[in-house]
Amino acid sequence: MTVQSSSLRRFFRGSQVGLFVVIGLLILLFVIGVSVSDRFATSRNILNVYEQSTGLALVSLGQTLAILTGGIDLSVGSIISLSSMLTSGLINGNPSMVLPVIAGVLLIGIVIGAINGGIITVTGVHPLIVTLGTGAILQGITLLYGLGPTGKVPRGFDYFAYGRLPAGFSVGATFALVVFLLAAFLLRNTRTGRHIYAVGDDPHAATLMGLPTRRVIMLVYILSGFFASLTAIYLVSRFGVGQPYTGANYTLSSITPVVVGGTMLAGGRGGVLGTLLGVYLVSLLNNLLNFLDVSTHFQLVAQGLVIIAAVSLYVEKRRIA
Amino acid sequence: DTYKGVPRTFLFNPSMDVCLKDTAEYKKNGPYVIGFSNAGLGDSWRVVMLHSMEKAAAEHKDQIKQLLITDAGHDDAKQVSDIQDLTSRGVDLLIVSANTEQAVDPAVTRAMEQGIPVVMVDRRVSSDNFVTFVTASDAMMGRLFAQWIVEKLNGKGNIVILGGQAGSSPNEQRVKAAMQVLDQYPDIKILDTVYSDWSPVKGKQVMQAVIAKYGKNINAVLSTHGLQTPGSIEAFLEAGFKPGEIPPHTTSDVNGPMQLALKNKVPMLEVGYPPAMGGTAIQVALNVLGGKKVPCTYEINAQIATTDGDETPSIRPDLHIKDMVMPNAPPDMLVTGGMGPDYNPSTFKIDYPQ
Amino acid sequence: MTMAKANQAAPVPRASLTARAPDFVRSYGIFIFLIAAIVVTFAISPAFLSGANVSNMLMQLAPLGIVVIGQTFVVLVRGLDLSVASVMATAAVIATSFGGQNSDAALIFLACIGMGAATGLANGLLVTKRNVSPFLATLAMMIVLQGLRFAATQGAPSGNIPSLFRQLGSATLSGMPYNLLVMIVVAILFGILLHRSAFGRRVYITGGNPVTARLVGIAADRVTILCYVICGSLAALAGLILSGFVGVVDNFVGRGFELDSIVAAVMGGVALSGGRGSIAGALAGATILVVLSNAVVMVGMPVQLQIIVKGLVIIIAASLYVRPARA
Amino acid sequence: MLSLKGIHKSFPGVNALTDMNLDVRSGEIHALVGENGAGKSTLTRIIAGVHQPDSGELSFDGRAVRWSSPGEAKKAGIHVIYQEFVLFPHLSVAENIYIGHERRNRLGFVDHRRTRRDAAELLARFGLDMDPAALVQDLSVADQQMVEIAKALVHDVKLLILDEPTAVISGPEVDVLFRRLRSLRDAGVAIVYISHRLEEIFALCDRVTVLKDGKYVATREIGAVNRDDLISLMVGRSLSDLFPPRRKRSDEGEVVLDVRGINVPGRVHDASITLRAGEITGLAGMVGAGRSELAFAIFGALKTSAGQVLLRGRDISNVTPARAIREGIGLVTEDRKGQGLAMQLDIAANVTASTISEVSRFGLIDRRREEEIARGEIANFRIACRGPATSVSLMSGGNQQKVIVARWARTSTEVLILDEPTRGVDVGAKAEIYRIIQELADRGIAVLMISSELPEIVGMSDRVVVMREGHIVGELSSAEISEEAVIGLATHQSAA
Ligand SMILES: Nc1ncnc2c1ncn2[C@@H]1O[C@H](COP(=O)(O)OP(=O)(O)OP(=O)(O)O)[C@@H](O)[C@H]1O
Ligand SMILES: Nc1ncnc2c1ncn2[C@@H]1O[C@H](COP(=O)(O)OP(=O)(O)OP(=O)(O)O)[C@@H](O)[C@H]1O
Ligand SMILES: [Mg+2]
Ligand SMILES: [Mg+2]
Repeated sequence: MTVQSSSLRRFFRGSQVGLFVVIGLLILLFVIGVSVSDRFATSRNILNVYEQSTGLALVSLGQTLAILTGGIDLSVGSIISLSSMLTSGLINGNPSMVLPVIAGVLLIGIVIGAINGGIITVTGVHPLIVTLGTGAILQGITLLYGLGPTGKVPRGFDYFAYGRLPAGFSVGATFALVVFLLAAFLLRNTRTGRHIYAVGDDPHAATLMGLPTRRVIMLVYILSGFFASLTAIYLVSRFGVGQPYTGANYTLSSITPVVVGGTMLAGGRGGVLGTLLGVYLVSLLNNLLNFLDVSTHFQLVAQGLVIIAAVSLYVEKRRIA
Repeated sequence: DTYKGVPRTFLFNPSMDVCLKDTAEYKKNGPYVIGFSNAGLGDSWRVVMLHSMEKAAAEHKDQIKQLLITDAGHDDAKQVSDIQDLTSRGVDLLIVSANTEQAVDPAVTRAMEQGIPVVMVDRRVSSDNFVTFVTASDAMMGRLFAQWIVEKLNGKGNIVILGGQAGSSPNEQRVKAAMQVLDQYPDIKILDTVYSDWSPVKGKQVMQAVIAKYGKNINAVLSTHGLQTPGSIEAFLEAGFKPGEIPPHTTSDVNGPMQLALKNKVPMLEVGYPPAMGGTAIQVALNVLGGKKVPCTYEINAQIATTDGDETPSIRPDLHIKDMVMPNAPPDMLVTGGMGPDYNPSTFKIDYPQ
Repeated sequence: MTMAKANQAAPVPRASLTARAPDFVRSYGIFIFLIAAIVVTFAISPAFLSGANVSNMLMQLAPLGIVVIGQTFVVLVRGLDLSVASVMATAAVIATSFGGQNSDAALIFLACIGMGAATGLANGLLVTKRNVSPFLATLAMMIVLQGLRFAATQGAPSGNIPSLFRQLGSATLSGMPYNLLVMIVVAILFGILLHRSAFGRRVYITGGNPVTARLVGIAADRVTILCYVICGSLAALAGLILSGFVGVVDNFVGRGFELDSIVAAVMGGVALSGGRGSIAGALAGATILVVLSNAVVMVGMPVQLQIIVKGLVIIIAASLYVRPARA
Repeated sequence: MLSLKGIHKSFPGVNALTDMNLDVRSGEIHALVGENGAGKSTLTRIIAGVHQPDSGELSFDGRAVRWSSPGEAKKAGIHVIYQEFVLFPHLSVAENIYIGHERRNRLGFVDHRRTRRDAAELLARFGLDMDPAALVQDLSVADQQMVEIAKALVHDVKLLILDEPTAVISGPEVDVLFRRLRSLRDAGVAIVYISHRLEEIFALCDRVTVLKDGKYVATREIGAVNRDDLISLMVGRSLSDLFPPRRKRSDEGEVVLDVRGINVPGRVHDASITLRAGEITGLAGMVGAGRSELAFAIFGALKTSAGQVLLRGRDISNVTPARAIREGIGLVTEDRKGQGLAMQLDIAANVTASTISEVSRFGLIDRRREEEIARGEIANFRIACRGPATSVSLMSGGNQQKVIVARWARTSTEVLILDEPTRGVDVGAKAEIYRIIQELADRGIAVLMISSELPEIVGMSDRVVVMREGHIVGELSSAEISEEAVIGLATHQSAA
């Protein structure tokens, strides 16, 4: 038997092909960039793009996990906003508070995620609706905490966002990269990782197989909450303060790289490496559009079209009729 | 007659110290590449501001090689990236309209540290790490709105605050300044603070509910901008208020509320927040690159107008709403843009150096 | 025949009352919930049920209701449409880009519906022919449409709305808003279409099981596309009506309607997994949202609590509908 | 090993089990039989912890237990092969086999290589030629069922329950399965075996428990009952003839459908077949032979790359299903839930699904007419239900099947294709479906009946066509039909 050809076919049918789609698009954008400006391909610009990807990367990682189980987390934006307010509000310029507050805020992300997961598993309401609801609740709580930018962080807190490692690699983006690689490894090589895929593929079957379906769902929302809080800490580092609407844009934008990277919204297929490339694609596209001098209006059109183009490449053939 | 209002310095001059900045270190030979990082578009005010900037750039083609414009879509993260990208593209000077005061601060500070002068327009960053700030004052708007209402009501009455978006900086700053004034008058009661998200539609919806609840007990509406004011006036009309019965409203810039005020005899105060500051920013930018001394803050005079007979001791504008309004123009038109009579934002096109 | 007794194979015992209770809650929970919300608010603030305020709420219900009806069609075929708000804003922009004369009304109406239908068609084609997930397809369309709108108006839409639409959007006939009449007509027409017509049946079968639909000879793709077209067209109609609510356009007329309409449909028992739900339920969901946003102002709740209450209500109302899946 | 006493379980509107008793010993294969909807699967799910009984006692391995989740029952050593697949289509065969019992290395990480190796070994023991790295969604249903069975053997089970495991597999696979089950029994495992194929019960099981209407009827040593006893225990009366009496046909009907050399890439190769009016043509073959694809291709649900389909001389190749239906062709698919029914709709809507425009006037559905039709079919097919407005999702498999057959019987005026029409259907219902098929043929419809059940093929067909690996390999005339002849053609190994 031609094991080779069949594994090749599998390779192209499986989640892996997503990576090639995105890599292809990345290369395409890069070529366009190089042809329009000689400042585009400078290491300075590319390292900037790398740095700019950090926030989206962190939040999309959690989102990927939720989507892999066939769910979605629309509360990430509000979690980010609340966490960012708490981070700078509680630290309030006091260096000795930095570590305890970071730990506390991450814990809050975890607790919120657990609440999301709990409501989803107990009520059976679709995650889209549940997280939309908790997102609203959290936004309200955020505004109770403060109506405007609150608190401040000590100097040096911006190291996460702006710090550069040797050779100019951004600290935050490199951290995100490492976390992604770790997540990819764990997803592939731990039981829980495999169970995430199984639950997303068929939650009913997963329950019948005795897999800890509820625990898995709890876990992904906990992680999604955790990474949203981590994103908030990053944003406070980048902005110097927490604000009540800081995360709002991330709710929908965190989904784009996931899907562009080949993870199916239906669950069970895809992976975090695709998401990482999706994040790079989004960052590079934004950067390129800034170089292209397209009118801002057409930038929106271009973004929409790139999304459509990317996901249209994942068409699955329908067997019957 | 003697002036009976509150001290004018308090009302009209938010920054009391006059300061000038030496910009010799930024002096450079032209023609220049100037970058503009815009917070976003989305309402007509911001469009007109952008157009006034393009117009000014077109008028200085000899000195400006390129005006590079990015749009952050009201997203802090994108604006920080935009500023980095503009820096990567090698601009000589950055004009920034910050989406939020604090979030964009580190990026602006970094640009300055790299030796790129930054001129803020419309919305500044929280630190002083920029060369100068071209603005009209949110705080002043808030104070004027509040003082006028207080005086209209003789220090006693119930008001409703119709805000923009809860938590957004222009709204919060205007409301905060207004509260400083209102807090001094114990007989002024705030019935409710509601939010329109800067939308006339939402403004009308919330005001309908507020009117249903308080009816004629509402003595004035403090609206933090003109975008939502027409929704409120419409809500009063629909609730059966006759012309002359609608309580005083505040507004700014937008044609529609002024049209409504004249038609329905609504006492009104307009404090402009002129989008023409976009063009001013270009002038200031050229001054900076020419090494000239510039003021630390470049305050554009706001046009202030009231409906006839609605002047108060503190607020006696030279301008009347009936002279400002453009009766046959569309209601969403901005009357404070300074773009000339033929200007239409939808069709505006100018050959600025791109 | 000797097998006469075979039809006793499965006994049909009478359902016990306790077994019925959850069914009852599932079928009428949303209405009970709605009534409870009204009673509580009325107790706190009697002005809530004043004629004027009821009229206000009805006027606010109409545009959302019309969008929700369209959204229901899409959700029934396992989709969802995030582009409705963008369609609404575009319709409002179109409404002002003619001369503002009543004589333009027909033209405006056709242009808007055409734009909505075209957007729906694009959504539908992406979803069926390219197999793009509805969430993403409509999200991308939302962005594209916004870009086109901005490009056309430079971001500053401007102009007058014909007084006919102003009437339609904000006038009342002795307390009964005209726009509500429009919504009622739309609800009846599309209610008949969905619940009584052959097309409606095809919608339910397609949503319930697209493979079965194709195998029983239903052009499932065409049905799905039509649902998106209906949704886009109704969103455009709603945008037109909403633009008449206040005579001023802004770029974001209808902002928030995309999520609100989905939430309303789900609260009203329309299943996101497709094939289940009704227009009456969905409208009840929309009514809850409108009553809620009015009630929180009437009881004088601070804005923060308003948002929190909305979130809670969404979750609670939606959980009334969850059916345990047959194992 | 397992003992149930006085188990009650009701669902909204249905008492699925009342006062149910069951005793299963280790080292026996215990058959569970009963009509569709008798409660066999419900019982299974209670034993496995999917449902909790409303009352009654469940004891396992000598202890009274009450599972709160399937996971708990699994941990205790109960494994179930459910009536519907419990597989993850986008995971590999190997991963499916070991899901929940992942092979791990010393560091505790999943060992993919070992997973594949062990899976390959296991599959080889079954004599299955399957790539352990293949995705389950790419397998035929038969192979999927074999994966299900293989899954049961990867860990120590004390109790193994199989709910109609042979519905989608045939000949050789069944033999493999039976051999495995016997050796498990000999190793002391308790096995519960559910099937509607009575011959399997007699071939495999040691004892049999009969259920009827959710109630316990009797438990017997297998040697102490014969087929007729069992049937009368199940249906409460005897059923002498499963198959309707063969009519003598005076002449050959005219050719209605002429399929000439059609090709479905990778699945069907150069297949030709003719169907005649009034004739039942059996299409036999091992599962996976490509019969369903041939049916889909005729029906227009799969594209053909070559060949022609002629209906009374007119070319209808590559039409849509909608057109095929208009031409009077019907197709009862093998996958009830996935392809046959709109589960959330009621009987009436499902029966008329393929003729919506027929029951509507001016585009509006005539609900009264529709219900009338449904009531007629309910009576005609003896569908057990509360009425035309019963949701099909609440019905048992056999009754669901009747709804589908009823639908297509109404619309097929020329050709009716039935793909495994009695899969998962109890004897009583089977007999009725056979009677209906015969009636339809008598009306002059050309019937193509795909089946993997040899007795059914032999008992019903006027003519048998046999497929193997996508090719039509032979045809047996009425006189030549016998189980041996069919098997011979279907399994004939090519020289290579
Ligand atoms: N989750 C459920 N909700 C409602 N009714 C159910 C549920 N599960 C089973 N039933 C009903 O319980 C009865 C017994 O069903 P069950 O599936 O156990 O029958 P079965 O003996 O396995 O039939 P078959 O031979 O067709 O598989 C049927 O009337 C069925 O409709
Ligand atoms: N590669 C595949 N991917 C998805 N589905 C498949 C695949 N191969 C077969 N199927 C489906 O599985 C079912 C059974 O097909 P199978 O390969 O067993 O052939 P068959 O001879 O048609 O089967 P049967 O004997 O059950 O009628 C059919 O519905 C078929 O369409
Ligand atoms: Mg069963
Ligand atoms: Mg088959």
